[in-house]
Amino acid sequence: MVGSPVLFVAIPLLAAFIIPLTGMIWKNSVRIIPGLVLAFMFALSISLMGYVSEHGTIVEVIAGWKPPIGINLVFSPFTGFLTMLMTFLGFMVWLYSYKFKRNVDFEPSMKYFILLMLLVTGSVGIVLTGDIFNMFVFIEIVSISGYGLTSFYTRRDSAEAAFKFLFMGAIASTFLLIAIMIIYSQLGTLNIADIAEKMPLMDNKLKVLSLVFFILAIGVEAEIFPLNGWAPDVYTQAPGPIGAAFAGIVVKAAIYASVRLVYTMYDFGGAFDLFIIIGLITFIVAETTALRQDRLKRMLAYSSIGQMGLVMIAFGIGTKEGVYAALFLMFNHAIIKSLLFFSGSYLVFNKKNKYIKHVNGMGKYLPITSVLFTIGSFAIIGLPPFSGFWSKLAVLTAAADSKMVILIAVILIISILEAVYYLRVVNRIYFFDKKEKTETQKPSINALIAMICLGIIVLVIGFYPDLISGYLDRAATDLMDKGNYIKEVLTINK
Amino acid sequence: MKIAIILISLGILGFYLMDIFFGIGFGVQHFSNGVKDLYLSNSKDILKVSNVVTSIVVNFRGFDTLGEVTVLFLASTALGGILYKKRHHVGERSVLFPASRIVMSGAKLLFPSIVLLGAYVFIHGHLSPGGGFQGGTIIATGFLLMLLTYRNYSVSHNRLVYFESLAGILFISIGLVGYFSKGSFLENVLPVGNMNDLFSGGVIGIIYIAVGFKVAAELTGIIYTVLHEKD
Amino acid sequence: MNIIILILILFFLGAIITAFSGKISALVQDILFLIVLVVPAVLFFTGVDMNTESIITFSQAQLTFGMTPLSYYFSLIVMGLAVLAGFYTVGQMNGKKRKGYYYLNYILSIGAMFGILMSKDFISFFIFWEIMTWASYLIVIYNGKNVQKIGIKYFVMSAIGAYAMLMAIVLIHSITGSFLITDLISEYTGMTQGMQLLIPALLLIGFGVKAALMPLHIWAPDAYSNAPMSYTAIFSGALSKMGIYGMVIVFLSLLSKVPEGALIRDIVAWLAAITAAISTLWAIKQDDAKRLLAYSSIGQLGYIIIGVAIGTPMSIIAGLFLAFMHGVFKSALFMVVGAVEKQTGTTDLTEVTGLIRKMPWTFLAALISIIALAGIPPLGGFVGKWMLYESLILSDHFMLVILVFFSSTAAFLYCYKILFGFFLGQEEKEWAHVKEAPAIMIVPMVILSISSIVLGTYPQLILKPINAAMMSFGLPDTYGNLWKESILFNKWGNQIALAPIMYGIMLVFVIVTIFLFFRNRSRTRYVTTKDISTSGEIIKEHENLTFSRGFFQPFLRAVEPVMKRQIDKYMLSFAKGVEDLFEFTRRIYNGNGQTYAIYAMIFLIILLMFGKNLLG
Amino acid sequence: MEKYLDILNVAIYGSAVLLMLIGLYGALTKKSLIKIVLGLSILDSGVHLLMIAIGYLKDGTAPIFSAGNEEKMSVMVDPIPQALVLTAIVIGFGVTAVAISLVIRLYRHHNTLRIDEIKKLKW
Repeated sequence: MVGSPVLFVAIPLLAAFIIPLTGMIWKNSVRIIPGLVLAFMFALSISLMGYVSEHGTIVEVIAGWKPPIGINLVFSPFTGFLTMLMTFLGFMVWLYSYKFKRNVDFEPSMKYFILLMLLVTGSVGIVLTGDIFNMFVFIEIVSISGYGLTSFYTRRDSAEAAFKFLFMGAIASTFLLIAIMIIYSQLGTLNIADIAEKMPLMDNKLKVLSLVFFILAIGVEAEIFPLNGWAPDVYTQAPGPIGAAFAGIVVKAAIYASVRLVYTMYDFGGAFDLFIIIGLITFIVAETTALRQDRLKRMLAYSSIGQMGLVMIAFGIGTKEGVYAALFLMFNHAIIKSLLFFSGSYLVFNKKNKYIKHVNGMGKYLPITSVLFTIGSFAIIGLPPFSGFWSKLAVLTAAADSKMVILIAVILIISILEAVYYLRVVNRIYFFDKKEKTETQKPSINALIAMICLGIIVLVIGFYPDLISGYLDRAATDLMDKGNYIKEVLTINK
Repeated sequence: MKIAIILISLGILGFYLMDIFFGIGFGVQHFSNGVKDLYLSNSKDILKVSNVVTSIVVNFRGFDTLGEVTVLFLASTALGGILYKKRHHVGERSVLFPASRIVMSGAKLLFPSIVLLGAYVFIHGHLSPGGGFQGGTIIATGFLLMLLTYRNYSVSHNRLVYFESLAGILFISIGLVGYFSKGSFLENVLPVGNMNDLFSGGVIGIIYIAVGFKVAAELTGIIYTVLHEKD
Repeated sequence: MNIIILILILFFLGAIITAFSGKISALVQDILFLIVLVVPAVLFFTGVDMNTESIITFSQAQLTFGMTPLSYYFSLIVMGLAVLAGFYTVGQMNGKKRKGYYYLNYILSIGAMFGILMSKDFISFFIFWEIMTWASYLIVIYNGKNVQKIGIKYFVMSAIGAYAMLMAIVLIHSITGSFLITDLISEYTGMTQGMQLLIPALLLIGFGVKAALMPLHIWAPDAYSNAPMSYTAIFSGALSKMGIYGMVIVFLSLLSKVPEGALIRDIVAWLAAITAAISTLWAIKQDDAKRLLAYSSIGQLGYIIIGVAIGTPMSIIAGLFLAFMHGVFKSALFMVVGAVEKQTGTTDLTEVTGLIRKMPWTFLAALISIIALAGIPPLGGFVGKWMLYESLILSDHFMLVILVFFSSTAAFLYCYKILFGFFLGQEEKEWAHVKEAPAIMIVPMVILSISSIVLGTYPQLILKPINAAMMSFGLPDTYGNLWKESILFNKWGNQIALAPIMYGIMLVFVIVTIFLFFRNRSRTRYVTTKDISTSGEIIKEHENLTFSRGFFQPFLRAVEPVMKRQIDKYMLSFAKGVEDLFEFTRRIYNGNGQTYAIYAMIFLIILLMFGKNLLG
Repeated sequence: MEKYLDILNVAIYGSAVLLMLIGLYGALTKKSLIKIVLGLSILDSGVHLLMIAIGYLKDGTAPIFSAGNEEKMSVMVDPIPQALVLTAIVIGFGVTAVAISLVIRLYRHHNTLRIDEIKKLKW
């Protein structure tokens, strides 16, 4: 083994504590060290994925105590895949924002990068941890760095968005604690595998109610329908790359948490139906709301919420194909939505309120950015040969295999709306005349590299989906096999 | 109307919560093979730490504590970011009146003993109730007292950063030492000593001291930042 | 490397290279564009046969490529038109903006059509279908006019069709466990009755959109007329045929096998007949040549669909034959309109007049194509229409015959209108400067017109591949016995060549022409068009005597009630209503953080109260 | 004995739940941002109380071994909720600190503390 999952948490935290010191000596270090750390995390995740695919799941215990006693980190094909995705995106976000707002002073930029790094770390922690309370701690790490990052720009209305986020987040964390305590009071353990094993012992009523609290608490971060009022505001007001980080990293972690609950911890068949219902409502409301947006980032935000609804639906199908499709969707959504946020922020750079009409005629001024935005739009609509098509196909195939004909119809009808609002923007980029004479900002070279990387991934996966389908397949198998998870965590010999 | 909806939903929520917790019952243990007994016995037999809560916080669930420390660090970082102003905007501290002489003298008198108490609490965290968080908070209240009392009492920002960072680095370094020497993050690498001794529990004491310093520095930093906020 | 894959790669790489080669020089770009169109066509006709098959395996799906007789037939249309329209395009696009963009999407859509035809499984079929859709969408909005309205309308309708098809595809996969078209065909009869109806219906919606079948046609007039004419030739000539191609598969290999299929076939046939009739009326009403031809295309596609849907061997021959012919003459007509547009700057029939002397070749192409379109004997359209009528009558679809006959006759009206509007009538000063279009645009038109004549004379040139295609669907070998099938052929002997009669007619025609020419040569004089239309009165400047204004008013007044109800308007108002509804849903997010928290509480309460029922 | 337990039941859990409801009520109905933050803190305290209460064992002692009670493991109250509540309190503090700083920012930006007047971002 080349490394250990615990380094995903230890190294970034170490770096976060070191950065304030090195920043006093060498100012650029506050920007470079986070990048190095994120690159290290990505490399580590790749090397561990290689190990995992040969030797099976890594269960790493903390402080030398075997699972139920100690906290453990589980690096399985499933969690490893998400880790890889998140760290990659984290690195991309760093790369994109390396020269971001150079005019901002030293101290905020230090805070920005520390918060960004810990946002990624927290999300990775949520995914890797095998302990329910530890998950709560990581969720809070993610939330607090999220609040900080959202209100990074002092001149925008960002504090308002952050406060809404905090309001919801605080309520959510309260109910998360209640749910954890209900489970603890009944089973006397906090380890997910242990809980899953003992779950049949629990009183049915308490089981239902605790799951309800869990859904409320995690649903806030997962942006499910009535709990996602904060999300569009945050996406709009946070710096552009942070929108991508939220869509690509934080939400993924929250979805992971809810999936882990339903697939591993609880043994309700009905929970899958709940997933489908919630996902469907979220999908419909978000996509219909996105149709009438007049601000670009808000539109992207609602679209992102809608896609998460689709992911929930795919997980709710409950078969291996469904999980495969959901993971594929998560992957695609992370890449594509980041691409859209990255390129979209340059299209409406420095514009007040970021109206969609500001993109008019940008195709002439920012050709590469516009092309990338177009590729992203086409991909997220699900047009072949871009990557979005394969995931949409996977979702529909999975739904069809479970005989959910009406579900397919609804997904497809709503997808048409999605196509409409994205194409409206693309049409504006190329076929409308730019009215006002405001200056446009050319993307800096690092931002361009990040966008092009993502664009290439979209194209490559579109032409050759098998590049990741092996990972997805193993991940789906891993998630479906609940017994194996319990066995691997509880019988680790250390 | 809105209030009515809220009240009704709160009523229903309250009913369900009471229902749940009455069902659970007070002072009853529902599980037989939980981790509680394992913690108690391991703490006594292996770690030789008398305060089981401390051994849980620092060792068994030390990862939580690392996260917790990070949350505090994040809070102070985020706070700094949120309330950031360019240097020349920094205003006076918003203490309206200077305190009376009695308060000033009393504060001066109390401050060292408060810090000492805090230090005592976190150093003895593994023996008696208390620990790094509690001690750190106590120290921070000492600084709060000074900041409230003296209009121009200032804490060196850089010094806070040093404490904060070094304490954090110490925590993680101990963890990494455990990882590299024993193969598990935060694993105890020092001899555990005898129960109820000051030098018992291996790295637990050191970690709690680091936590204490870190919490004290961070809370002081947070208080300092907020107090310096003025329109 | 398999040759089909090679051709596809050539198309797609070539498209991208062509798009960017504009940076080097415009000439290089044009040449590259033609190379990318011609080389695959040559490769295809020399290298591909029925045995070539290649499989690309993905974990999710297996893409199988190969050729069937049917797809060979349609490839003839696509490849031929693509090359001809390609040359025309080079002429038309000369000096226009965004050439790279246009060439890219042109080649992409051709490649996608080729891909559709070569697909043996539904996934690659759908992939290329969608590539074709967005490539053509990007061309439809190429002009930048009414982008948000026309473009989005086209895309939404296409998406409805494509998603209906996708739904059918995943349903098929869930039942048969495979995406192969042959697997669907073999397992179709064993499905439940609901699926037996649902799957073809969904597929037909998908194909019907591209073939502009009645309630799904609303995108077509706008999209056809908004795209540059050089692409509309492809759009109407080849791209719409993809819908026909799919329909042939659905009708012949699925619906003909189950008794319930008759219902869907009748519905589609009736819809197609109504499409033909109403769009013909609409075509008559148009004053813009592009829109006129767009409606005319919809009507013609209606005939083709009727032929395919009825499903007797002869009607299928008729439909497929008409599909080819429509590709030939309608492309030529769109090219004519494009040439006129390029030279005069407008396509308004009431403005442009008297071009006959200025653009003689264009006129010739228009004349021949219109004769073919109207179905007048010596040309190709006649053969197809004859067989269609005959098959309808023989299969007792008398009401359909009446409708088709009506629209076919009414088609004469708009045929005349376009011929007269552009080329005849008085010569106005405004158009005195107009010259003939460049040769590169003329040649494709003329080639197409000549092929109309040839195909009218030697229909077996394409009846052979049609017959091969039909035999592959298990229909009897009609080619050898064709003279028994249709009166048209068996009256004239046991071979299909209508050549002797045609040559006879032509010979007489030519002789008479020569005779008249020589006899009257000495008396030839230049007649200004004003002379004939004023009866000696002196015309004032403001009086427009082209007659192309307000053509056929009495007729249109008579059919007014039929045309009042436009599906287009209903659909648009529906779309608007939906959008207004969504305007309401976004009010949920009212901006107050506290309200969001209250939503959360209500959500919690609902889950608490009903969670037990749901989770069980 | 049952009755005694019941009274404690009501007293401890009831007060914890009541604290939570008060906190929620404040957070959901009060218009002032400061009061909302206060409400959230009260909500937090209620949960912390609940957590501690769940760990209690009847007639239990503190989970600290001293020279005399090394064998009395079975009567010790559950130490885990206490450890958890420590973490939860610190996290709650962090959130409150961030919330307060956001309130300060909002006041600076909008010159008001009424939440229903701070809704520039909507729809």
